[in-house]
Amino acid sequence: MQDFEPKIVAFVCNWCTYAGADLTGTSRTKYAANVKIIRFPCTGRIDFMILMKAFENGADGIIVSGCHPNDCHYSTGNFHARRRWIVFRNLMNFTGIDTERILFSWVSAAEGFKWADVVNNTVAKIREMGPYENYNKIAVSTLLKEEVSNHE
Amino acid sequence: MNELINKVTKLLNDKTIDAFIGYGQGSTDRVRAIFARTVEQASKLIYTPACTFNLSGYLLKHEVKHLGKLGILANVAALRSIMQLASEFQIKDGEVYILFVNDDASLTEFSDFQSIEAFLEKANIDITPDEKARIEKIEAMSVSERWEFWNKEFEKCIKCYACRAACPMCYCHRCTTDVNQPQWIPVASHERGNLDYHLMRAMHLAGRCINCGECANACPMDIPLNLLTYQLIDPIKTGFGATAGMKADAVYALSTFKPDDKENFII
Amino acid sequence: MDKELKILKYSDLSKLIERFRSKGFPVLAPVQKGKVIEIEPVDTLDTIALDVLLSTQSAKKAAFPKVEKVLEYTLEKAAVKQTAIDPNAYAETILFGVRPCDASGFKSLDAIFGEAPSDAFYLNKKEKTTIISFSCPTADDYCFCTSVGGGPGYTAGSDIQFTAISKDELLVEILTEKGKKLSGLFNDLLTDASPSIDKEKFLADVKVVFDLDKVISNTTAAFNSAELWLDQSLRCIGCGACAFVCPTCACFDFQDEQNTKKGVRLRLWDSCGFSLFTLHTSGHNPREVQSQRWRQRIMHKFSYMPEQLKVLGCEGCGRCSRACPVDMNIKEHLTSIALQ
Amino acid sequence: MSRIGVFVCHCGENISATVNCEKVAQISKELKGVEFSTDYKYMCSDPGQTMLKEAIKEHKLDGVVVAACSPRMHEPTFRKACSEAGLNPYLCEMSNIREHCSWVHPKDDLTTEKAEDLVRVMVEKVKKNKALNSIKVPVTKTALVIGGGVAGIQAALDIANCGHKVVMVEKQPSIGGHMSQLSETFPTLDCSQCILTPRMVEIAQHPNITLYTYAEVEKVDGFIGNFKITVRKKSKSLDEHLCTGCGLCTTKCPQKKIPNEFERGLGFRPAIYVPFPQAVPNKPVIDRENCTYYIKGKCKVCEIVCPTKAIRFDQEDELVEIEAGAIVLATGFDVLKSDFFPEYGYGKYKDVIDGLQFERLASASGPTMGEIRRPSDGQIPKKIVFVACAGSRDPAKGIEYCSKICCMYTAKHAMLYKHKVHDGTPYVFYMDIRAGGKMYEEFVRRAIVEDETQYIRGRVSTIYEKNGKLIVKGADTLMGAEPVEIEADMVVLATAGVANHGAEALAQTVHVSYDAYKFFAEAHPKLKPVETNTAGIFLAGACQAPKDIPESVAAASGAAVKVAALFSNDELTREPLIAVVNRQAPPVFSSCVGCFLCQSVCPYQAIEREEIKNRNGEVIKTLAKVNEGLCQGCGTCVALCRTKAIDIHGYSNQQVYTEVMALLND
Repeated sequence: MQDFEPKIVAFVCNWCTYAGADLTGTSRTKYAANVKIIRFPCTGRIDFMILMKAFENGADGIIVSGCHPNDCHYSTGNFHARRRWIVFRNLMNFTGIDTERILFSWVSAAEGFKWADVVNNTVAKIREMGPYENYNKIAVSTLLKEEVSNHE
Repeated sequence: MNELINKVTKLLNDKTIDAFIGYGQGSTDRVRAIFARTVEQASKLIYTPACTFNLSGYLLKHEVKHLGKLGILANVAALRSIMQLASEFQIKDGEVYILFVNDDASLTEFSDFQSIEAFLEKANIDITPDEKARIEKIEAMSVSERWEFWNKEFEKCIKCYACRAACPMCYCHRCTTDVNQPQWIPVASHERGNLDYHLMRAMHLAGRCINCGECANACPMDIPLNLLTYQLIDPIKTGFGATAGMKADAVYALSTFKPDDKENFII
Repeated sequence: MDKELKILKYSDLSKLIERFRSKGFPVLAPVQKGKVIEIEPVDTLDTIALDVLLSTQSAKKAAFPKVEKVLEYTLEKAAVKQTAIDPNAYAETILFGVRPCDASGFKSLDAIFGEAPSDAFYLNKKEKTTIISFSCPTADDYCFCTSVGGGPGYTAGSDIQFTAISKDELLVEILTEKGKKLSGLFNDLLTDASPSIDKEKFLADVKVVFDLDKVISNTTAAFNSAELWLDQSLRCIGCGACAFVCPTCACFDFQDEQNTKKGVRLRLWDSCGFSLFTLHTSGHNPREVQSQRWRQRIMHKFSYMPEQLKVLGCEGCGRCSRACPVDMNIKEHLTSIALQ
Repeated sequence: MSRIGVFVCHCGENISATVNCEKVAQISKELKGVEFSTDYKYMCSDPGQTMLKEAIKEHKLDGVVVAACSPRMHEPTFRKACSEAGLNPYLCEMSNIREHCSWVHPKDDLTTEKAEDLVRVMVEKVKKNKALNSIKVPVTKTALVIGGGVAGIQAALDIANCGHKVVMVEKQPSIGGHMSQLSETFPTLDCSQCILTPRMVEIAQHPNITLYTYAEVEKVDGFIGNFKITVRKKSKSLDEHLCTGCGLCTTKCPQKKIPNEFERGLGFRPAIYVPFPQAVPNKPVIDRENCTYYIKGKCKVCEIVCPTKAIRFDQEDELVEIEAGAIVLATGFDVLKSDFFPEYGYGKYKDVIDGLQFERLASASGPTMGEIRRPSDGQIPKKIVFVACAGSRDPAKGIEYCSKICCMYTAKHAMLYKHKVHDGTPYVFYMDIRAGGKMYEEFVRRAIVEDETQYIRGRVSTIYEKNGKLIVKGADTLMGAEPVEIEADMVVLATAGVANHGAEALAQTVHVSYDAYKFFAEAHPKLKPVETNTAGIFLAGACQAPKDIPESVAAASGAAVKVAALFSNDELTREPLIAVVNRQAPPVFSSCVGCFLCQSVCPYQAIEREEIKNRNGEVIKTLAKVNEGLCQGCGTCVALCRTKAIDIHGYSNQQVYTEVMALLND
C-alpha cells in the first residue's frame, strides 16, 4: 500500500470551481497531482451515471464541486444538482457504494485555497482508505484482463 | 363481480369505451390481465383477492391503445400510476375510463383526475411492513455487507428487462440502456452491467416510483428490485415534501428545488 | 451404442460428485437460492437441489453462457490488434441433476449452432460437457413435454440418466459413449439392473394436451392471422424472460466493451421479444408491434425450426410460462392453435 | 480516422519549469488519431498562432488541442486562430496544464504524467467534437417598459431617444409612480413634481413611445429579441379620444368619500377620478368597485354632465398584443403598511403615519395644501417623532435588509417640518445614519445643526396614546441605554421599502428570478446589475431593491443602454454551446418521450413543445424542443433526461463519457 497513488477525478463547473482551481494555480498554491479535473458548464450538467463510469474505470475517489448555493452562473443549476446528489447518495449508500469516496463541495472562483484544501484532504483520505477494491473487481479493466469464467 | 361485469357490459354496449382492461382467470392459481372488447369477453372479468397487480402499464402499450377508448380496473397503485403518468403528460384527463372496486365490492368510477386526487389523499399508499423491515435490515448492514448483498442479487440478473417492461413508469420508447453512443450501460449481464442497469433504473424512478412492486413481481430471478426505489421514497418525502403519483399536475421532485434543501455532506 | 442399465445406491451418489471433483471436473448442478434454482458449479452433493421440479433457468448456459468473451483487441496507434479466444480452452465439465427436457434442449441448440458455419464456442463446450439427467418423478400444470415428443423419462440428449426406483436405489441408464466413459469413474459403485424394471412406473404422469402435428401445420398456416397473434399477446409486455429461461432459445447479440486502449467482444443472450431486436438503423422495424414478435417466437419454434433444421424448438418444460410476469401460458396458446 | 494536432505551450517557463513539455508533445504523438504534435515557447504569441494555423493547413488537421493555460484565458484566442485557418473553431480544445498542473505541482515525473493525461483527455474529447455554427436570432427593435415611475420614464425616454420604439405599460391610471407623491427631494430640496412632470409629459408626447395606463402585462412568450407580450388594458369606462379632460364629471360625481390612494388615505376622491392634478394622461377613469352605477345600477351623472359624451359604461377590458425585442422591468417598490406595527399603534392612532403620508402632508398639492397638520384633528404638531428603520434591519419582522432611503428622507422630513413649523421640535430615533452619497452626509448634518433635529440613537419600543398625546418610549443607547420618553403630537414611521404587491406573480409571468424578499434578481450582483438571468429582460429602479431617485435613474439609463446595445444589431449572434433534443427516423422521431420533466428544471424556460403531425395534420407525438434564443447552455436538462434525448453541444454525453474513459485508462 506504500506506493498506492489514488486516482481521483474531479467533476467541476466552469464558472466557480474551475475558475477557483485556476486561482489556486495563479496563487501557486501546491496540491497533490492525483486529482484531474473534467470541466462541465454547471453542476446541474453532471449526470449521476458519469460518477458510476468513473468508479468502474478505476477511480478510487471522486470530487464533485460547483458554485455555492445562490451563486450559480445559471442561477439554479447547483440547486438541482444538490437535490440529485441527495437522492443519488442515498441510493449509493443503500447499494453499498462507499460514499466516503465521493466528496461534494462548493468552491467559488475566489476560493483558490479552499480548492487546494479540498484536493489535499481528499487525496489524503483516499490514500488512507486504499484502492477501491470492491469496485475494481467489476471494473472495465478486469473484464479486459481476465478470462470470462466458464460458468457465468 | 356481477356488478363489474354488468357495468363493463353497459360501457361496451353504449360505446363509452372500446375495450376494458381488467383481471381474468389465469394459469392454475394465477390471475392475468384481460382486454374485454366484447360482451362475451367482459363476462370473463373477475375480481378476487389475487387481483392485486397494477394494470396501468397497459394504458401506454401501443397495441392496447389502438383498441380505441380504454377503460381500466384500477387499484390504488394503478390510480397513482395514472396520476404520475398524467403529470408526465402521458395520459390526459378524460382519456381513460377508470373504475375502482371498493372494499364492499361496490364500484367507484372516477369522472376526472381531481376526484382521483381527492381519493388518493385518504388512501393507504405506504409500503408494506414487510418491505419496510427488509429495507431496514439492509440499512442496518455495513457498507461492504450491503455491497455484497446487492452484488449477490445482481449476479442473478439475466437482463431480461422484465422489471422495466412491467413498470408503469418505464414507458420510454428508447431506454438509456439501449443508448449506445455512448454506451452508458453495458449490455452484458455481468456484474458491472447489472449494477449499472439497476442503479440507473432506480435513479430514474427516484421520486416517480409509486411502489406497486411490479418490478420485483416480474423478476424471474427473484431480485428484490422494488427495495431500491422504495428506500428513496421516504427521503424524498421528508426532504422535498414530494410523493409520486398523488397529483396530476405535480412537479417532479428532481426537477425542482428549494433554496434551503437540507443536506449534510457538501463542504 | 446400446444403453446399459445399472443400479446405484442413493447413498453412493455423493461419492460420484467427490470423484468428479477430485479429477478436476467442474460439476454444474441445480442449487436452490431463495426462490430461484440456479445451475451453478458445486463441490458436494448436499448443495445440489435434486428434488426440485426444475431449475429456474435452463441448463443451456453450460454451453451457451449469458456472457461469453469471443475476442480481445488492443487499439494501437496505427491499427487494431486482435487476439482470438481459444474455444478449446474449456475444461471437461459435468452437468449433473438436470431434467430430461434440459438435456434434450441441447438437441435444438446443437442443430442451430451446428449449422454451417458452425459455432466453435458452443460446439466445443457442448462436446466437453457430459450430461447426467434425472428423470421426473413429479410434474406441474406448466409441463407439457409429452405433447412435444418428450417425456419425464426422455433420454435423448442425456449421456446418463438416473431414475429413483426406491428410497435407496437409482436406476442408471448409460446412454452414450461419453456417458460410458464417465461411468468408468464410478463403475465400482454400480450393480447390474434387471432389464425387467419398469422405469415408467417411477415417472410423473404428464398428459398429452395437443396434437403436435396440428400445431406445426396450423402455425405455418397462421402467419397472416394477425388477430390470433394479437389476441394471444395483448398482455405480453415485451420482456425477454421467456427467451432467457428457455432451453432452446439461441439468439444472441455481439457487444464490444472497450476503453480507450483495449477492448473485448462479448456474445450475449438476446430475445426476439424485445422491440429493438429487429430495429433497423433507418428507424424501420419489420416487427413493429408485440404481436408480431410473439408470432415470431411461436413460428420460429414450431414452423421454421422443424422445417429448416428438422428439430422442434420446444421441449415442453414450461419455464417460459412460469417465468412470464404476465402469465403468457404457452401450453394454452399452443392448444388453442392446435384447435384452430 | 482523426487528424488531430497537439500544441504544447511552454508559456515561457511557466509550464516548462515543472512539466517536460517536449516529452508531453512526444507522448501525445503516439496517441491514436494524433497527426501532428509539437511544443513551443509561447503558443499564444503571433508566431505561435501562425505555427498553429500553418500546421492546420499543412497537415489537414480536423481537430486541435492546445495544451497551455486555462481555457478561461485563451480558448477564444485559439478558437479564433483555428477559424482563421479554416478549421471550425469548435474543433479546438485546450488542456489546462498551467493553472491546473505546472503551477500547482512540483517539478517531477508525476507532474509531467498529469500533463500527458490532461492532453490525452482532450485529444479523446476533440474526436467527439462537432463543427458548430454560431446562432443568429433576429431582433424586434421595440422595447417594453413595465412601470411608469421615474425609472420606467427614464428608461423609456433614453431608449426612445436612441430612435427605438417603446411601449410603456403602467398599472395605475397615471404614470409618475411614487416620485409624483413626494413633496421635495433630498439632498437639494427641489420640488419633486417640478422635476418629474415635464418628463411625464415628454412620455405622453414622444413619437416613439406608446403609453398604456391602467394596464397590466398578462402573458410573456418568446425570448430575447422576440418577445410576444399580451397586455390587458383595463376598462376605464371612457372613450379616451372623445374625453378632453375637462374634469366636469369628477366634480359632479355624487360619490365623494372614497379614500384617495394617491394621498395615501389622507384625502378623498370621487368614483370617477384623475389620481392627481398633473396626471398623465390627464383623463379620468371610473373606479367600478365604488361607482354607484356599477353597484346599484343607476346614477350615470357623469354621463349626463359629460360635454363630449365620452363615458362608456359597457366598455370591456382590451387585450393588446405587443412584439418586443427587450423588456425593462421598472415596477418599483412599496412601503410596509399598517398592522405591521401594532406596537407603534399604526392604523390604530390616526397620528401615527408613514413616510409617504408625511410626503403628502408636506406637499403643496396635498390634502393640507402643504401645511403640517395632524390627521386626527388638524392641529399643527409641536413635537414630532420620526422613527427610522421601522421594519428594516429587523429579522423579527422578516426584513433583514436596510431599506437604504429612509435615513435620507427622515432627515428631509425633519427639515421640511422645521421649515414649516418654526417652533416645533423634530426628534429622530435611528439605528445608524447611513448617508453615503453626494451631498448626503452634509444634508443630514444640516438637519441636525441648522434645523435642530434631535437625533436619538436607539429604537422605539412602544407608542401609546395618553391625554391626546402620543407617548413614544425608547432608549438612548449613546447615553447608556437610558430610557427616553417623548410626549409627541405626531409620529412618522419610516417603514421599510418592500417589493411591490404582485411582484412575484409578475416575475413568474415574465420569467425572471426573484430573491427571498420578492425583489427581482439581477444576473450578477456586481457585473450584471441591470440584467436578469433571462436574456433580453432588464431591471431599472427599486423593483430590484430599495433605491433612491438618482440610483433608480442611473439604473434605468443603464438598462436603456443595454437595450440600445441589443438593438444596435439586426441579428443576435450567440455561442452555439446549447442543448438540443435529438431527432431520429420515424416512427420514433426522437428518443424524447415528451415527459417534459426538463421543462421545470430549465432556469430559462427554454424548453418548448414541438408537435409532430402526420400528413392529415394529426398530432402523433409531442417532443421537447430547445429554444435556441433562450438556452444558455447549463445542461441541467441533459443530466435529468432519462432517455438521453437532450444533449448539449460542447459538453455532450459522448464528450464527457470519453473524457472519463481517457482520463482513467492510460
